[in-house]
Amino acid sequence: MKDFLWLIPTLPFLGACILIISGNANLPRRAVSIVGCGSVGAAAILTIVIMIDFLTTGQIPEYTVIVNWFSVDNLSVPIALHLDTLSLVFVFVITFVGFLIHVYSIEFMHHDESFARFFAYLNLFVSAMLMLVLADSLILMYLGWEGVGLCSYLLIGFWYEEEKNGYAARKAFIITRIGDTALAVGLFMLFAELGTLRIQDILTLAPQQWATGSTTPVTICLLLLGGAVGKSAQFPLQTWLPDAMAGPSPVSALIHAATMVTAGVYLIARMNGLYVLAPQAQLWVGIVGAITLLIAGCSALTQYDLKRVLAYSTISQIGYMFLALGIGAWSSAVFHFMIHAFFKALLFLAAGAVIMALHHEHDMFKMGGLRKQMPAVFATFLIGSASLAALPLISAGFYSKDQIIWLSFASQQSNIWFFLAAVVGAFITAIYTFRMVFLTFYGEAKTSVSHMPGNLITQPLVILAVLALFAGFIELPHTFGHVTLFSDLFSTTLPPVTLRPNVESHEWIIQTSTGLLTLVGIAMAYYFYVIQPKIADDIHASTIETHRFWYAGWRFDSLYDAIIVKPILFFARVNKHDFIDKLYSALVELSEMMSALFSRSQNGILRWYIMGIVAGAVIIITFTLIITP
Amino acid sequence: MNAAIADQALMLAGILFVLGLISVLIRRNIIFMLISVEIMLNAAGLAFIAAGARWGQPDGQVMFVFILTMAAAEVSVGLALILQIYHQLKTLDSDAADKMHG
Amino acid sequence: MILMILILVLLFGGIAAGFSGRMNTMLPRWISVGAIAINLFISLWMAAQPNTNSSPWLLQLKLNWIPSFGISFHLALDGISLLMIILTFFLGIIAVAISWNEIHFRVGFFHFNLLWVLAGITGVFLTMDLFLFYFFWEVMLIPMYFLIGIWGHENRQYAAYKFFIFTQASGLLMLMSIIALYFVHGQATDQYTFNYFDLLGTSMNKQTAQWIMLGFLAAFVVKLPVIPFHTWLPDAHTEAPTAGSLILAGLLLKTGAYGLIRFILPLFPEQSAAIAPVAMALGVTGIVYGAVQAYGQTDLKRLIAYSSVSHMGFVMLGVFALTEIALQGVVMQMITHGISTGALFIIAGLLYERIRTRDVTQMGGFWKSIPVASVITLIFAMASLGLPGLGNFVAEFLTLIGSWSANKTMTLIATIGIVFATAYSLRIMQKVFLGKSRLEHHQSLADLTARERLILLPLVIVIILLGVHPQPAIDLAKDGLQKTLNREFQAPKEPKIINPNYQTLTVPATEKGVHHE
Amino acid sequence: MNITFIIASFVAVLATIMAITRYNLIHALLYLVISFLSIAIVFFVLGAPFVAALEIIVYAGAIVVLIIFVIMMLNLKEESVEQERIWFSRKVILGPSILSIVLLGELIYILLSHETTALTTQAVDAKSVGLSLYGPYIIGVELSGLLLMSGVVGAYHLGRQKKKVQHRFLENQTT
Repeated sequence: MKDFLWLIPTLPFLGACILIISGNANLPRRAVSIVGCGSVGAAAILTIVIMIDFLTTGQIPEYTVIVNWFSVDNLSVPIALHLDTLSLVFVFVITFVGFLIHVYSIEFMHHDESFARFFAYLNLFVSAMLMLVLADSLILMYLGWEGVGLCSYLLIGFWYEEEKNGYAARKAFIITRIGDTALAVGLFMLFAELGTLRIQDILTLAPQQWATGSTTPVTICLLLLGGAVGKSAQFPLQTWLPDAMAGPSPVSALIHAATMVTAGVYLIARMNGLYVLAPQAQLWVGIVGAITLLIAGCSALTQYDLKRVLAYSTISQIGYMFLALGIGAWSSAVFHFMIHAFFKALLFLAAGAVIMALHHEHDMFKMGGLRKQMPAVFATFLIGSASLAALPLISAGFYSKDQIIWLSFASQQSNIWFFLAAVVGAFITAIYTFRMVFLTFYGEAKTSVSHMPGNLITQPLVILAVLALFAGFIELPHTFGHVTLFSDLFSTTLPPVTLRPNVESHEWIIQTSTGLLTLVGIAMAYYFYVIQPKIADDIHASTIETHRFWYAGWRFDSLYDAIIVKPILFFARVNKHDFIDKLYSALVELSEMMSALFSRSQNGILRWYIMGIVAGAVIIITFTLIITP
Repeated sequence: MNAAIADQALMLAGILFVLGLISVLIRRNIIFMLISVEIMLNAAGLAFIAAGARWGQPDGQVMFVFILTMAAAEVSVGLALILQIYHQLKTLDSDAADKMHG
Repeated sequence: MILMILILVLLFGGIAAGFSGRMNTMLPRWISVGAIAINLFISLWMAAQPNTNSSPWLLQLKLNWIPSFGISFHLALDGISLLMIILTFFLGIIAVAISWNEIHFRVGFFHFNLLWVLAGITGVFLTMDLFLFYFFWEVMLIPMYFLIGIWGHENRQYAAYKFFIFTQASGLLMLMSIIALYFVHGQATDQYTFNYFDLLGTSMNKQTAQWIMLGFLAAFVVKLPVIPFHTWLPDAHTEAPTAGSLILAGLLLKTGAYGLIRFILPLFPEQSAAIAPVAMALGVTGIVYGAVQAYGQTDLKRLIAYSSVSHMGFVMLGVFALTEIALQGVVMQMITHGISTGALFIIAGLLYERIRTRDVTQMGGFWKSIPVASVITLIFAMASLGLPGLGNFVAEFLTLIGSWSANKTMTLIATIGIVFATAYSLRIMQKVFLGKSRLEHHQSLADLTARERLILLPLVIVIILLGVHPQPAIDLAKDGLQKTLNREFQAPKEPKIINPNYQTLTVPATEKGVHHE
Repeated sequence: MNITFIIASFVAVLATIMAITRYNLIHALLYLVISFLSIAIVFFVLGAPFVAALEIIVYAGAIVVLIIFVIMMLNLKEESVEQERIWFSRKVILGPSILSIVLLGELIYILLSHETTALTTQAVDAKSVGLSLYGPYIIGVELSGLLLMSGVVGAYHLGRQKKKVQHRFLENQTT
């Protein structure tokens, strides 16, 4: 099947091309939907075929060289794809979830006049994302990396007539670009040190070249981490993601929850061989994850906008993945990525359905009571929330997150702070998730429902809900079933986690206690927002400052604005007319001044000229006298 | 007759020249300026004569003749110019003729 | 002979266009298109020929001009020149096409100037005699002065004057250096010649070489332009008519870059290595400063002009990195910047034709009215910020990765400069195409006409093609660059038929003072 | 020292000072004549009688008379004397005088700083002057003739009263 590998990214790309080129021809919506969804669907089917092929035969296409992109001197960049189990998981999520979201979009975007444009962008995105995860060389990956950035920009600013959407899009692009700069510099360094940018070559060459913990791999890994941090909206570059919610909900689901933002996770997981050589850098991955999951969780607690809660929760969950990567729990990170893609896409899509039903109302405090009015959406949303909050035993999210929490306790590379962060994070997650559920679906109805979602919306929701419930069972902990179907996939591609000695016995204690903590969190949310809403108000009133601080995302925006954006803008505005030009203008003015000065001596008065002659004579004679005594 | 006279005559030439020069510089009337130029030319001639006498050569006097010729020509042209200026500007003020200022 | 024809076609085409302008306003346009198209065809045909000989020189022509001073009419073509002249003719046709409706008066003279500028540029890219080089350098300057000064926007006189003085002053410094080199070489070898190949490897003391190089450098960095000599560029670009901006940005700036590669590096290898840190620092400053300046502008053409300053910083960085990868990046940058910035200028010109303003604060929300133009602008804005898949990425990436080994700090700053590039590129999109439509109710904005699409489409195709398959261009430039770096630049052997398909005409040098190879 | 020389010098200097300080042109010219006459005496003392005669004839005679004619042609009135008085202010005199006197000082310094060997001045008679003029200086004489000729032509051309005084470029502005 490997001969068809190249079709997977190409099909959506062709779809995008068709839609762009026929952009003016006003294709009927049906045709657009067929092209848009069909291309991604075909890619998804191909993926599943390859997956089945792999699962049955255990064989996987290594890579296929398609064409030479460019080669100069010793730098040679082929356009080549590489598929292993890691990329396979990503490809599966991208194509499959992508397909579901495409289907959902048909109905969601039905009334939008730029229907074709939307699908063109979406297809382009899927193609670029597939390129990112399938790329054999880091430059090709960079192509996908920037390509998804472009699509993210275009889709956040999709409703461009609203000026602030454009600004949000631009912010997203620029901030991720800052991360990309670090990534690019990392590539330069890798090339300078190893002379190749082929991922597999790097992974084989690196251990031969460098000793563990030497400066070069650490620097490179930190630079790559910079790229990952930008793309995955981690601390300190997390500020763009909440604003990115300006895009349509399917976009948030696909790009800003399921796929693109996890590109950083992919990058680090892909370069695992390097990070193994650079434990210090890996520690930083964990630190970034831990900090992010806490600050984003706190911010999520205070949001009013339904989609912003989800955005912060996405940041927080990706923080978990980073934490997992940081402690060497590679496969757990990927596992959590997959499960997260399912439930977060589900949540965004369901939220989109809610928002659409309520005339684009985003404020949760103006919703309520939707439980009865939109039962299907409620059910799926609840399942997604349960998974997000890691409701013990029955939700997929429990299994993936629990694994991370357990390993943050047990892993050799972890420490107590990581563990605490993970546990506290889990507790916060439970609270804000169910705060959201209760505010939206319980209580009295505050806004009337105008539009009931149709089949094309509910069916993807149901499929995702099923996955969000049951996908977790492919990987069960030792204490409960002990299934390792998922982590077995990575036996060759990702290094296993090393546990501290004699910790296995604690596993059930930790699982039980975090499970309980989650339940307590849910109960608290129920108490505050359903039974005694006054208490929530009181807490809100008494901690108004903290609330505002968290609400504004820990004021990172203001900070960056003040220390980076404002000075540069100030300089650009003040210097609009270019001070260097002033130097030349000064030169011109000087000559003009001299000219004016000398022309004043040319005053037309005869006697003045004679005076000049006399003065000249005096001066010359004086000089002569002085020189020749 | 001795050498001292030649030196003193040169000094006299210098004094007369400077007097003429001062006059050129301080008078605004063009005719006065012309007269002053004559004084200066004359002083120059005197210097030549003194030098000629000093060395006992005729060249000094030859030069004086040339200067004389030049002075005559200059005066005639100069006076014609003065007439024109007076007709054009209705004044003899040399400062009025400053059309060439920069 | 073919090389001579390339120049003569343009010169005579220019004269014909100039005279025919009295009869008919359409005639000069067709004559120009015809003349350039012939050249484009010839140059593409040359590019399609395989290079069978070992020397990087594909073609050459040498005629005596003023033998008593060692001046010859010496043209030669290698891969770099070939790429440059293809770019010249390609953008030349587009420049004529874009002026089709824009230029209303003195049409004949306009096309005369246009073709003569192109002839000068072609000459600069081809000539291998320093005196002739200076001659062509001036030939391209004066018609450009007229192009800006006569058909420009409101402040054209000032801009034309500024452009002329900057380039002329620096050009004179170069002339001084050329003459100094002539004499230094003459005194050392008793062979007074302006021939490039003879002057290569002239032995001179360090101090002299340093000063002579600075003279050359002056002309090239002003043309490029490198900060702090860039201030003529925003004015000239802004005030020039669209075709003028296109040729300025697309071609004239490239002559500076070309000069750096062709003259500075081979003639003064030690000195250029010595000056490299300073030059790279200037380049990097230009990248960041130009980008920040671009962000602060409200005049669309000025914004694009500053982006040129920023992009040309990469050229400076790459040239003085002195690695093959970086130099390849520079060559790519020359081509892709010509296309992408040229296209942005065209779009600015088209917008100006429609709404009579270049002020971005008066624009906004045009996407709805002119979607095709918007998409095309988007593509070129993305090219400008270095999106992979478009030509500029290859250029910038090669430049940076090649410069990394030469100077890490500089490369790091240059890479950060790309973030600023993102900011100003997106600003174009934001201010012009996104947001609420700022058109008045009675105003309407027509989308691109068929002619305009025909102009922009080739540019789009080429920029994408260069992004996904740059290898042909890289291969063409490869030989010349390698030779430049390895200092084994040698004159093409003669008299020998270099390519069986076309003959090289060489007049044997008989007079004294003309050097025999 | 020759008494004649000294007296003549004094008269010359005094007369010149008087000439250049007069407000009335005619008075000034009369003093100028005195100055020329005394210089003629100096020439005589220096042993150049021919030149002394020329000085009287050409300078004191022809040139001064020419100037007087012009003054008469201009028909200057009383107010021109007033005008001179106004123009002749101390402020105007001071700067140029200082400058010129510095020049004079330098000249005299140069004269005095050179020790002259005692050489008697000799009388040079008109014959030797004539021989020089028409011998080695013949070119000079011819050029002088040319100069005088051009002086005559120039004076005629410039002195002629033209019908139109304006330059042709200025015509459009007035008419």
